[in-house]
Amino acid sequence: MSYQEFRDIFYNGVWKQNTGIVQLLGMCPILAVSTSVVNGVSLGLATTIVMALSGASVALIRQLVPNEARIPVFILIIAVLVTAIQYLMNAYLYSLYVVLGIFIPLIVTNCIVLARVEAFAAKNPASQSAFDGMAMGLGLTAVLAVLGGLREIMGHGTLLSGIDLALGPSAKSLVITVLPDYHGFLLAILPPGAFITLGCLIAGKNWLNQRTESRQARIEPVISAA
Amino acid sequence: MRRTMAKAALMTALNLSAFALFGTALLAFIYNQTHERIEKSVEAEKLRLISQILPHSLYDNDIIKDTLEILPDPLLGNEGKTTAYRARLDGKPSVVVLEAVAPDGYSGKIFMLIAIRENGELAGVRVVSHKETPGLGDYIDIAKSDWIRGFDGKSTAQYNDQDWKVKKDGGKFDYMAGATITPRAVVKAVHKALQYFALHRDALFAGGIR
Amino acid sequence: MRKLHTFHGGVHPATCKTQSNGSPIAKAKLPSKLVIPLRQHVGHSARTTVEVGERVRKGQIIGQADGHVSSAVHASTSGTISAIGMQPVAHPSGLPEPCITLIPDGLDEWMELEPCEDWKAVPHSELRHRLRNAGVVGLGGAVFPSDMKLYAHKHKIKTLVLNGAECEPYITCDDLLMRERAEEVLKGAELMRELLYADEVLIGIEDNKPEAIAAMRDAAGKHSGMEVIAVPTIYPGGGAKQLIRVLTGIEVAAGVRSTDLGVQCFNVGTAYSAWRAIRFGEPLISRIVTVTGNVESPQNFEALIGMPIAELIAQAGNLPGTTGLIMGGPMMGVLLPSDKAGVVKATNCIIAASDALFPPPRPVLPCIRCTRCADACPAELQPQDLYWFARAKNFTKAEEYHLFDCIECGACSYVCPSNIPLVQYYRFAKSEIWAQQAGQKAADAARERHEFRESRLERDKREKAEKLAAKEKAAARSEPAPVSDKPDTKPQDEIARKIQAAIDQAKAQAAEVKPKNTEQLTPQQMAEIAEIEARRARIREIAQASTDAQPRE
Amino acid sequence: MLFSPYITKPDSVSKIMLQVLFALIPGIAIYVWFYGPAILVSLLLASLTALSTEALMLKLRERPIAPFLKDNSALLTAWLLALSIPPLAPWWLIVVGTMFAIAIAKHLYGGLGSNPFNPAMIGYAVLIISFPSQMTHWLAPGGLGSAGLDFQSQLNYIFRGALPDGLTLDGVTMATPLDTLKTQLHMNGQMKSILEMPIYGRLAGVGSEWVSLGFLLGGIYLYARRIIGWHIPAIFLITLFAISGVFHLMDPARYAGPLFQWFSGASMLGAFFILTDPITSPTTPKGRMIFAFGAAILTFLIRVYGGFPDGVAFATLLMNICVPLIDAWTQPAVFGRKDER
Amino acid sequence: MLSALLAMGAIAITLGAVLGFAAIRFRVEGNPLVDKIDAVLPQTQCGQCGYPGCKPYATAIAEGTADINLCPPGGEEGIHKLADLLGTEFKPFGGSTVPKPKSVALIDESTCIGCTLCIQACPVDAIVGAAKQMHTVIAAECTGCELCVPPCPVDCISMEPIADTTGNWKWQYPVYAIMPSQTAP
Repeated sequence: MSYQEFRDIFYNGVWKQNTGIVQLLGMCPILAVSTSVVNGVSLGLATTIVMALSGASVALIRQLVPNEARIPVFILIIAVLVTAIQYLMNAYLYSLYVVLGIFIPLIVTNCIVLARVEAFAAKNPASQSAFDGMAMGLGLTAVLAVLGGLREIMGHGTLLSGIDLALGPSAKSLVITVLPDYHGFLLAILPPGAFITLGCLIAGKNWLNQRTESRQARIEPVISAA
Repeated sequence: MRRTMAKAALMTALNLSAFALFGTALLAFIYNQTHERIEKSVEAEKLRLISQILPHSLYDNDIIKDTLEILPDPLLGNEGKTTAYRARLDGKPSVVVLEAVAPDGYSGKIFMLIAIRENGELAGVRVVSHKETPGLGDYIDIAKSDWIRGFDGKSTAQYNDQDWKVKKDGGKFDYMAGATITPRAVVKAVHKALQYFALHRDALFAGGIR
Repeated sequence: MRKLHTFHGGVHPATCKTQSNGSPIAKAKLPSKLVIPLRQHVGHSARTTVEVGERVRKGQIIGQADGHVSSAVHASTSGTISAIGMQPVAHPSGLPEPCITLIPDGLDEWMELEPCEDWKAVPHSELRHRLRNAGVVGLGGAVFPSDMKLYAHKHKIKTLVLNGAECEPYITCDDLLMRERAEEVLKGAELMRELLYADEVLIGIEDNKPEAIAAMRDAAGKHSGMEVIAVPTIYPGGGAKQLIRVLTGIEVAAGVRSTDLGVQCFNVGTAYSAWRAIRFGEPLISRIVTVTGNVESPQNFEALIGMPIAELIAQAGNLPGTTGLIMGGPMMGVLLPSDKAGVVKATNCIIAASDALFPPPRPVLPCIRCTRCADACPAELQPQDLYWFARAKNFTKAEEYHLFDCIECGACSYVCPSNIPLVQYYRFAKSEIWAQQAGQKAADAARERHEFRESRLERDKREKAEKLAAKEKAAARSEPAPVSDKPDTKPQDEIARKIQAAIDQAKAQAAEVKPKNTEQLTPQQMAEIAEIEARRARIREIAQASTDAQPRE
Repeated sequence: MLFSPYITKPDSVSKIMLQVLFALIPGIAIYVWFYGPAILVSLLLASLTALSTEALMLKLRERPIAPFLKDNSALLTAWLLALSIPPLAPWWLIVVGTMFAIAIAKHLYGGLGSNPFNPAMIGYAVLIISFPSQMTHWLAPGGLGSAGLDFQSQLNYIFRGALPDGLTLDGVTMATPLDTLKTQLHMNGQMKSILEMPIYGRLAGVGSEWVSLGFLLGGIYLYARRIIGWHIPAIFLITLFAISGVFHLMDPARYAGPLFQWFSGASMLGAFFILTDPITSPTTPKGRMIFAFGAAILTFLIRVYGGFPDGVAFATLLMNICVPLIDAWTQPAVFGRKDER
Repeated sequence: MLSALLAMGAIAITLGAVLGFAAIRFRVEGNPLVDKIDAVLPQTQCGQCGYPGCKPYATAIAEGTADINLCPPGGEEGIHKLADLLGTEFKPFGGSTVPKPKSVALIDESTCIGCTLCIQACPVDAIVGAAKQMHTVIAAECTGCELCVPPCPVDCISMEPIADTTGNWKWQYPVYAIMPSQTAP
């Protein structure tokens, strides 16, 4: 329960094992809902909540579940959480619910949720598991935000459009028009645009990693020589 | 061996069902807590769409309740039963909202809501869903362009049959260069809906059409 | 007129043959020394039969065929053996191989030869034996021992194909041989036909050698069942598989013996050498070598095996601007790492390369899958795919796409618009696969041996325990078991003491200046010791060579 | 000089690509004759964009620039793309398309030789998906539009988006004959009366049919020079002819005849220049035939039932995906192993 | 509400029973992965990995108790193969394990005292000889494991690297300059 432990979990979830651009899990919602920042972040946060809660629940009950019923029980827990969130969104964030539509129930089948539950929550205590789920979810949300932002700017020339769906009509003033009089680059909004942009994001991350690696490699001998 | 197998099966079954029952109970509880609110949200959404083409000043009745079932009609292009919403002001009929389908969009059907005042004038038209080429035919959507507002206030009295066409075909309606099929379909469908209204006007506001 | 078949692909590089085929075969002058590799053929290296300092006469065996697939090596002239050891040879690696260095005495004194007038009376097995002892191997480049190829096993050989196509540019040694010694070539063919019981002899010569065709046709008139056939000039029409295909329509796949399909193929030069070996008893101590390219007077030499290539080039006249020496033709030849190496039985041509003749390669671009290579490939492979697999080191896939059917003719590289060294990739992939297979075989053998050892130890332990149990049982029956375990420890002490003594003795021995007790040894023992010494020396030498070789990589 | 063979045929990627560019010239010349010189502006713009994008990408990828710029492959991509989009398109359209084709469709996949999709067609697909309206304004051939545009006005429109006073875009442009046919059929027009419209000529569209003939000529030149094989163009055209012929015979009122399919749209350009791109087409003879067959069927289906004006580009891209599979399935028997399968 | 509970409960009981039954009925015995790993290992049986032979090491890898980078005779190539097989990432050799050139043992026959200790150490029976007789290594069978070196009381065994010969020489991977102007002198 040390600070270092939580820091490692956070770093792992948000950057090192990022679900969106490293593990490439749950591609279907990532590609489908990342047409705008608001859509992406909304689904990302919904997934984060599910992941944190499912992590905690599974960690709590892991001793009670026999091995052969492990996966059905985990899925059951995730499905219950997702359905609960779906009801709540339907009731309180109806317009956003309409936009995200099918992708909310699809969180159940988002393999990243089950993957983390299997890989982490089934072996760790509840607080760590909840934190891991949250970190992973935030990593996913971050990717969805960047992806959605890029696609929105390229496709529509705006940012945060549709924020009124989440925060109410008064938030409409938050919408930023990045490129006025923009023709719109439709490809960015369409599924191929999602693939291409995600590919560029992955490339960008790999490039960053390589750069830090080569930098470290360059520094090390100097240190050892000194 | 057989014993352990049966035992393992029983244990797993009990475990799984315990979780299932707990989960189901939890969900049932949440559902009970939220379903009223969900129904309200659904209604509000419908109302929101209708209210876009139906100014609040024009009615004081509960239009969600004051509905009428419409049977398939070639003039409306609907293939199944649809609902017409009737707006009344001080008990007098003011506007009817019809659901119409333009079957000949560039890539499939275009679903619309058409609000017609009792005098035959269009109060407003909105496209509910369509599959037109993005960026090309989708300017019929209010989210993309104001083109659809061009119908506001038009009626068969104002424009004769020849005028209910896009300008390229000699009519009065604008269109965006390069994409004429979509507006053609929409104009045609609106025109037909007005014709339908003219035929069934009284029935629409009264009991119903058989 | 015989109906000729065609093979897929092929290319038409400039033939460049007129430079060297204008003058008759010249006899190369006796060189200052001869470097004769012990392995100039496919198979096992020959075993040395001479010692340093020994005088040998021309034609004397200096290396005896060793093993099933092997061939003898002879002194190319009379002289003294000056060295036996590792020397650079005509091999692309530049690695040394065991060679015998012979300093000619200038007398060129033949040993007694055993001519054979009536070879038809000699049994076939004896003829084959003589060919093996005469060191006759395929002179077309494959250098497979000919005696082995002249045995039909149980197959009925219908056609003996004599390969005079000589499709590689620049090379004219077979052309000149056929022009000047057609009669003896055909007598050799007659001998081969006899050994193979073949029905017909088809001699394929590319139609750009009209003089050779005429000479051979003239000579063939005296033999029955021999036909000289002009085949279209196309590279690699002189490849054995391709020539067999053109003349008979039969396709011999990789890994298939042509005798299984009723055909056998020999180079015209081999036929000539076989004839000389049987009729006159002359071993294969010289061959015709085309020396061309960047030299003063390109021509064909009859050169002694072992003649240093530098001296051969000098006899044709060195020219400035030579950038390297190619053994073989420009399509399949080997760039020689050293001109010190001697002419071997496979040396059909030496080209002095210059930038004017062979411009440096143009920049390599990525493959654009244009399939010009596939159109040119005589083996009907998909070189672009093989290249891709070889480059990605995906060897399983390369094998699946029939990498080993590639004959490395170079037609694909020749036509490649991206200038990719395709053949080099195939060679790389092939040698990697061979190494892998060898490694796998060794690992399997090691596993098997290890498992056998484990089971043996297990068995020994069990047997020992059983024996002990039986003993104890017997002891228990007769008398009480001994209480102390002293008898067990004593022998162990004894053993340790003995070992220590032996160690001391060995150390003392090792410290002594004269390490070996060389007195009172039988000659046999001495020979054994010498052999052990030689083996050790060789291993050290190999080890040394490899450590020397390390920095090169 | 390190490995055998030490001699090579004096052939190069650069020369092959140059021949293909050369073979495009008759078609381009006819294009200019009918539609004015606007296409030359597109070609120039595309070429410049392609070369500079190529250089930039090579630099980013730390590859030598000169040998790759000289291979002419970027130029070929640029020309094919420029020929597939309306000449009177705003300048940024061709620039965006070419940049996408070179940077993303070619270099992100590994550059020359590694791109699975035809870069020019990717560029086209991106443009038609993203800017459908701009992509449907084709210049009317000389004498057909309500007014002709001189070169100055064409340039003015391309770079500044301004048309001379009193002219609308609809006046000087029109949909392609293929597109018009589809639209008219959609509007319940009759095939016979549609084909009597002034934009239809002897074989297909006025002007465009001659451009197609020009590309056919170039294609025959390429075949004569053995730059391309016969398999892809022949099978593509024959299949397209056959399938459109069958449909035409079944219902002449709804399906145009095979010659119309041949000489309208990008059929000829596709058959000889686009589908034959060696990098993105199969390498085995049988594979090439399957590839061309599939492309023809898809082209026809997209033209008749699809939502886009022409089908060649998408048919090409869809068949490009299948190339590795086709190649793996159609490996020819090798020398001496013909009875093994 | 009640119907939902009943339905879910019934489904869960049935599926749970099936699962419990299947878990016992289809249990997999043994581990085929061990053989696959063993096939990749070089079979030198040298024990440098800390396990008494290749098979025990393979078992340890399969169980997840050993790292894949402990086999010096397999070289980096071997680690790559193991990483591919197990779907893990490549790891460079650990601190103490360093790959060496492939070698064979050579017994200096003049010093050998015939103590048979090396014969007992050889895991593949590649040393022949009898007590008080000179021993020799069958080079073709020697895996270069070096296990015979430490037991020798007179230090007469040395490891000789296998040299490059024309027999085991390999064609190199073609390396060429894309831009000759940069590399040509």
